[in-house]
Amino acid sequence: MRREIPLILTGIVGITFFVQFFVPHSPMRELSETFSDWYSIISAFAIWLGGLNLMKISFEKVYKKDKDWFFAVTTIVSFFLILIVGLFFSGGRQYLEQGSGYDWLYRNIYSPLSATMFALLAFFVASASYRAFRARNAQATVLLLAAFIVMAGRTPFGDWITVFLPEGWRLSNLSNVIMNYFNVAGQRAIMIGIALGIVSTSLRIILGIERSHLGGE
Amino acid sequence: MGKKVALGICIIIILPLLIWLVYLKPGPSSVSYPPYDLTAISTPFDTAGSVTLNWFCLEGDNDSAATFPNYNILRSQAPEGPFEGIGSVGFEYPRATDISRQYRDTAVVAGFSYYYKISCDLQGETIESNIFGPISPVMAAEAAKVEVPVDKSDIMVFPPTQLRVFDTPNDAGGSITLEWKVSASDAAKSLLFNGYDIYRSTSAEGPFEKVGETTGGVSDVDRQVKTLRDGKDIINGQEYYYYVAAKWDGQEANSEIAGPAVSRQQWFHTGRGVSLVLLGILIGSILYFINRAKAGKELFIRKIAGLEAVDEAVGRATEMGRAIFYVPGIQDMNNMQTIAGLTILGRVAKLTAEYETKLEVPVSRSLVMVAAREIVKEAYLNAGRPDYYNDDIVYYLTDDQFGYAAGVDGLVIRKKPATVFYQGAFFAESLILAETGNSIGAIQIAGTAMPAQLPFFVAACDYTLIGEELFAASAYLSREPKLLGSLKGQDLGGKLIFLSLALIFVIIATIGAFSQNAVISDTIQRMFNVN
Amino acid sequence: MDKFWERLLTIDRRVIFVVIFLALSVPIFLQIGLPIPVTREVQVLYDSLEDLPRDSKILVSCDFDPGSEPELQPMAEAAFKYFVENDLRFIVIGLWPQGPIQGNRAIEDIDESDDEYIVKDGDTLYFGADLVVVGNDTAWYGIDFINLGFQVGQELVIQRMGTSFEATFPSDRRFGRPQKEFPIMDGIYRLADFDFVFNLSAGYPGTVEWVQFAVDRFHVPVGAANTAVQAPLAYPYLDTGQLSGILGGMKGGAEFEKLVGHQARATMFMTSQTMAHIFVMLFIIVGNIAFFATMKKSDRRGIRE
Amino acid sequence: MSSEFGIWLAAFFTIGIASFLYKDNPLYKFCESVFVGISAGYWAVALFWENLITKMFDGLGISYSLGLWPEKGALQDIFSGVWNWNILHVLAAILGIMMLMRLFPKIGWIARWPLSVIVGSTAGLWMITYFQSNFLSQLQKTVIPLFDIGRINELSEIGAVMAEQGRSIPLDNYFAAYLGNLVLIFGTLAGLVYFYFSKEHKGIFGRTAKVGIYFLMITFGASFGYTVMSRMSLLIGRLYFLFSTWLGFVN
Repeated sequence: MRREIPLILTGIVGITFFVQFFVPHSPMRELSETFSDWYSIISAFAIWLGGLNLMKISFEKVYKKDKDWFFAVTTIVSFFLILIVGLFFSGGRQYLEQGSGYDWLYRNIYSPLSATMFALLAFFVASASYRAFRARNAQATVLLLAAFIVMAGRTPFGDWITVFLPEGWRLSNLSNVIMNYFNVAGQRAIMIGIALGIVSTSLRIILGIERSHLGGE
Repeated sequence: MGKKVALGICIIIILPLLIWLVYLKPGPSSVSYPPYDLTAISTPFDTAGSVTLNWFCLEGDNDSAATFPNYNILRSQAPEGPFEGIGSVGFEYPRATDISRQYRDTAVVAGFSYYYKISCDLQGETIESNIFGPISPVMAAEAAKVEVPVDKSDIMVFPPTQLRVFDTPNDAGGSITLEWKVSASDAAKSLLFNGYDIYRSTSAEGPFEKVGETTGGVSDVDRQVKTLRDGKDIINGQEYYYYVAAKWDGQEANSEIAGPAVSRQQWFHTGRGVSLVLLGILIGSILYFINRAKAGKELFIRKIAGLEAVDEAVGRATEMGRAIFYVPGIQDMNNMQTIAGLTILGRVAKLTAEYETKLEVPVSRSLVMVAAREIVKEAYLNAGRPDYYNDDIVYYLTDDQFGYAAGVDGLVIRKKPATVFYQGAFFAESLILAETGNSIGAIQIAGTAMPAQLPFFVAACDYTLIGEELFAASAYLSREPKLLGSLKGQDLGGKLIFLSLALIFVIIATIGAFSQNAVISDTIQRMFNVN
Repeated sequence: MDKFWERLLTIDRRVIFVVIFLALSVPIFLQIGLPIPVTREVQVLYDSLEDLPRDSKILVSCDFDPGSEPELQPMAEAAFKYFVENDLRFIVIGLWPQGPIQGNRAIEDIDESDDEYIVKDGDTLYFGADLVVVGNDTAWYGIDFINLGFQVGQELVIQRMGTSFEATFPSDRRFGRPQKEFPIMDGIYRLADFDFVFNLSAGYPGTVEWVQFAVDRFHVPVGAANTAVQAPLAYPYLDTGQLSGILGGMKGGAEFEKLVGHQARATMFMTSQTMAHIFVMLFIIVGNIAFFATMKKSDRRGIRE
Repeated sequence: MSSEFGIWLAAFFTIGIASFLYKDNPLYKFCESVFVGISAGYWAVALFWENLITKMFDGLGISYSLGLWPEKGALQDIFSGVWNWNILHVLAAILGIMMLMRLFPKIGWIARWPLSVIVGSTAGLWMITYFQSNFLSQLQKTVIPLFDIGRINELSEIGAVMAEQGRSIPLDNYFAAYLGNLVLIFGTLAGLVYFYFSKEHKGIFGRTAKVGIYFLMITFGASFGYTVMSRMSLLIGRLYFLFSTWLGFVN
């Protein structure tokens, strides 16, 4: 029960999607449509699970008077704030509409928080540039040089410092060449590797050779 | 042995591919592109009655318009002739840049039927068009309200021609594909052109009902063809007839009725044969090598530079008397990278146990903590130092991305480890971690398959296992048959095939290019088309 | 001298934070017009859009969140302006839950009517939200554009659209009505019925998935607007023709704004962006000089092949 | 300076998060905990309306029965004797609820059932799509002639046009014609050789792998540059919000 049914389910669903690709005839199409819908619905529950789990952990923190229990309270409050506003006070199905409470929370709380969180990375990139990125060997040197050409070439700065070169032969053109040829060649090698890796992992999962996703036991 | 197998596989795949090539069917390119594609209509709004002809210009007309000979217009009252010349037009009519040419025949009598064709003497060769007819001019009830402009294509609508309808290939039924040569009014990019209406019926006599509409423009520039898939309530097995109407400023011009077409389901997607063959080989070789590995056969894997450095790095920490930090990424146990990272942790833990060096593993997922403890414990046991192990080696910080980064940051600064490992799935926190490790002068060995983070690790760490090297390292260390076999299968069934096919076909394509033979490279490209 | 380099190396990183803050802030106040040469990948996207006949239907998939707003929002706005001006119809969806709301915001921001009442056909009054005005052109909700919201399921959503669009996105977001009540949805039964897909992507699911499913399985051309992090990974798809153009990061956005003739935020930020790059390069150079100047003394075994 | 409360709130949260740069502090922790709560709630609401309502309630026909939705669903169809695949959504809902059982450690194992559907779908789909898009398509554009004859022939035409404007042919065009294909073919193959683990890196093979690693380094360099570009843009966006939308210094 604990292992066999999940393995069989994985196999059936995986093989359906595989066969459906080569066989358009029914019932392959209907089956794959149904499984797609299932996927959507189950993922929705999975994400709800994430939210509920967060609440569970936060309540435990408050209950145990963990040292950061106050912040657990703010998490709980903000979760329920947007949940209640979004479900009951934002016009139902039209909850995304401009002017709804949900939209207001999105604009003024969620959006700045999420955007600033990512903006912090700019500072970390700057400090890592200064303190960590070293031309420690030939490979790293090539990497940094390519990065320089791209960074300079993608802004007018690159053309200013190579103004002595004829037009069309400056850094911006060099960065085009790097992006469109060298970068493509390297990315392609990586992509092919990833593709093969995914094929073999998927194959192992479908055939039940790989079971790590089912957890231990 | 490996070489022979590989060679065998190569031959096995190339043969069916070549056979495939022979049977390669062209796509649903049913509409030919004869010269001219002549159409004629009774001129709208002409109270005197006249016929307007439209045809697509010949190759070379647009390019070398000035030296291009005139088109001769021939007319007859019977399809078999005799045809007599009634006039000629040059490249500039109605506009030199158009892809079609027009002629208005005013010397006609309303009610009579006429047949037309076009001919042109191009470099000593006479190229004739199809014969169009019968067409009888009708006297319009009222003249156009607006002044008739010079551009004749702007006052009338030409019908779409050569409509073909057929079952959409390689689908699960429920759709019929229509293909037609675009109306001349559309081809002239007239601003008043309003697209096409699609009419359908279950019998050739009608009644026809409108089932859809589409914009102007072509789907295939070379053939001047528009393609549309009608998928509105089509029943498999039922016969359908269609016509297409071109809409232009309130007027409509209908194509001829085409059909019947019957929608059917197909059992095999013929465009995906090459995929099936190549994928089959890959799958076959992966399974083959997994079985071989299970049977205990030794599978060779090359040295991986990053792994060699592990011993050295542990040794250095021992010399300096400082700790080793091991960071397994911020993903959970369901991520292959985390699993690969933990395999490497096993190796590191074994070494630290042997050298009696302090090891610390801060993690960000509780499941990873459990798994990591297991692995470290086992490694200490195998090294014969179970006494040295305690659960505090592996500890949980927090699930939160930046929270975890800040936590590791603080630990690294306080404890100043001699060596830091980053093995697993990393995101934006990678550079924060690598920077801190660098600032205390630790040797850093990273490994991840996250493409966006690899550059930062390469620039900031001493060694980096790049992408697949991480998985290869884990297979190498764990000696697990499923991992080893997959790695081997990918190498021989995937990369080697890619390499050899690429080498062979690049040579063929180059020969094709230098011999100016477009068919060769075209065929190669079509062979690997993704459908 | 060595002391100097050592001091430089061990500088508090908050100093660097302040420097980068200033380097990026000051140019915001200076409005310098910088030359923006258009790269091939952006031109390809623009040309593919130009080739679309009037009334073509474009599926706009907003797969990003506020975290990538500074890069992708200007592209969304420029694209929507272009669509309205060129009589192209667009259907907004999202594979990220934040996407449709970002789409709404872009539409709202390009609207010049300020939600005032508009007089049309002599006497009819319309409220601004249903009508978007850009210059002399207008677009109506439900006829020229629509927002169908978000659907969970990553690439499976695209796969599902391939066989039935209506089953995947059954209702609209402004009125909460079945999508087939809106004229814009006429003739859209499956993904292949769209003339173009414009994908604004910040990660997974995003451009890679659109290429794999929409292009390779259902043969709809896809143009991508990517964050700069994503862009290099998408270039191989451009070379193979699987992608009809890439807008990469703010630079790509600025080029696109230039092509469609609405120079807005992305163009404006290019000065700051240039400064940022100059400073990052300076940091790397100075950091490396300091590192190698002090290296001989330390026990740091830095150089290795 | 903005007079809107919302903008001030947004500015407060912006600065709160940014205070992390000085050091980890309670204000940051507060903002972060709000972020965690809000974003989890955001997803929950979006999924409720977009997924639960449309797929389950509308799709099954429950909304129709309640008069909340104009279209019939699977239940109505089934009762009138027409097969509707959507009825199977009920099974999906059961699987979904099994997913939630993870919250209770004792019966948490049942969550493997829905998980296996998720994993199976991705495995089946990815196996093919990655092979097609990342292997076959890339192979297709790697088997190209060593030189782009068409582009080489074009060069003189471009040259003539450029000469009229008093400019020289750009590097891009030269490169595309003479070296582009070579770089694409050789770079890809060399990169693959580096990732080939079944043979020792010696001799020609080893040297090719060496070239391959440098191709990868250039690729990483490009990625590096673009990532820096991306991160900086995000900060610029935030600064613009502070200086323009909030403080009104710039318009």
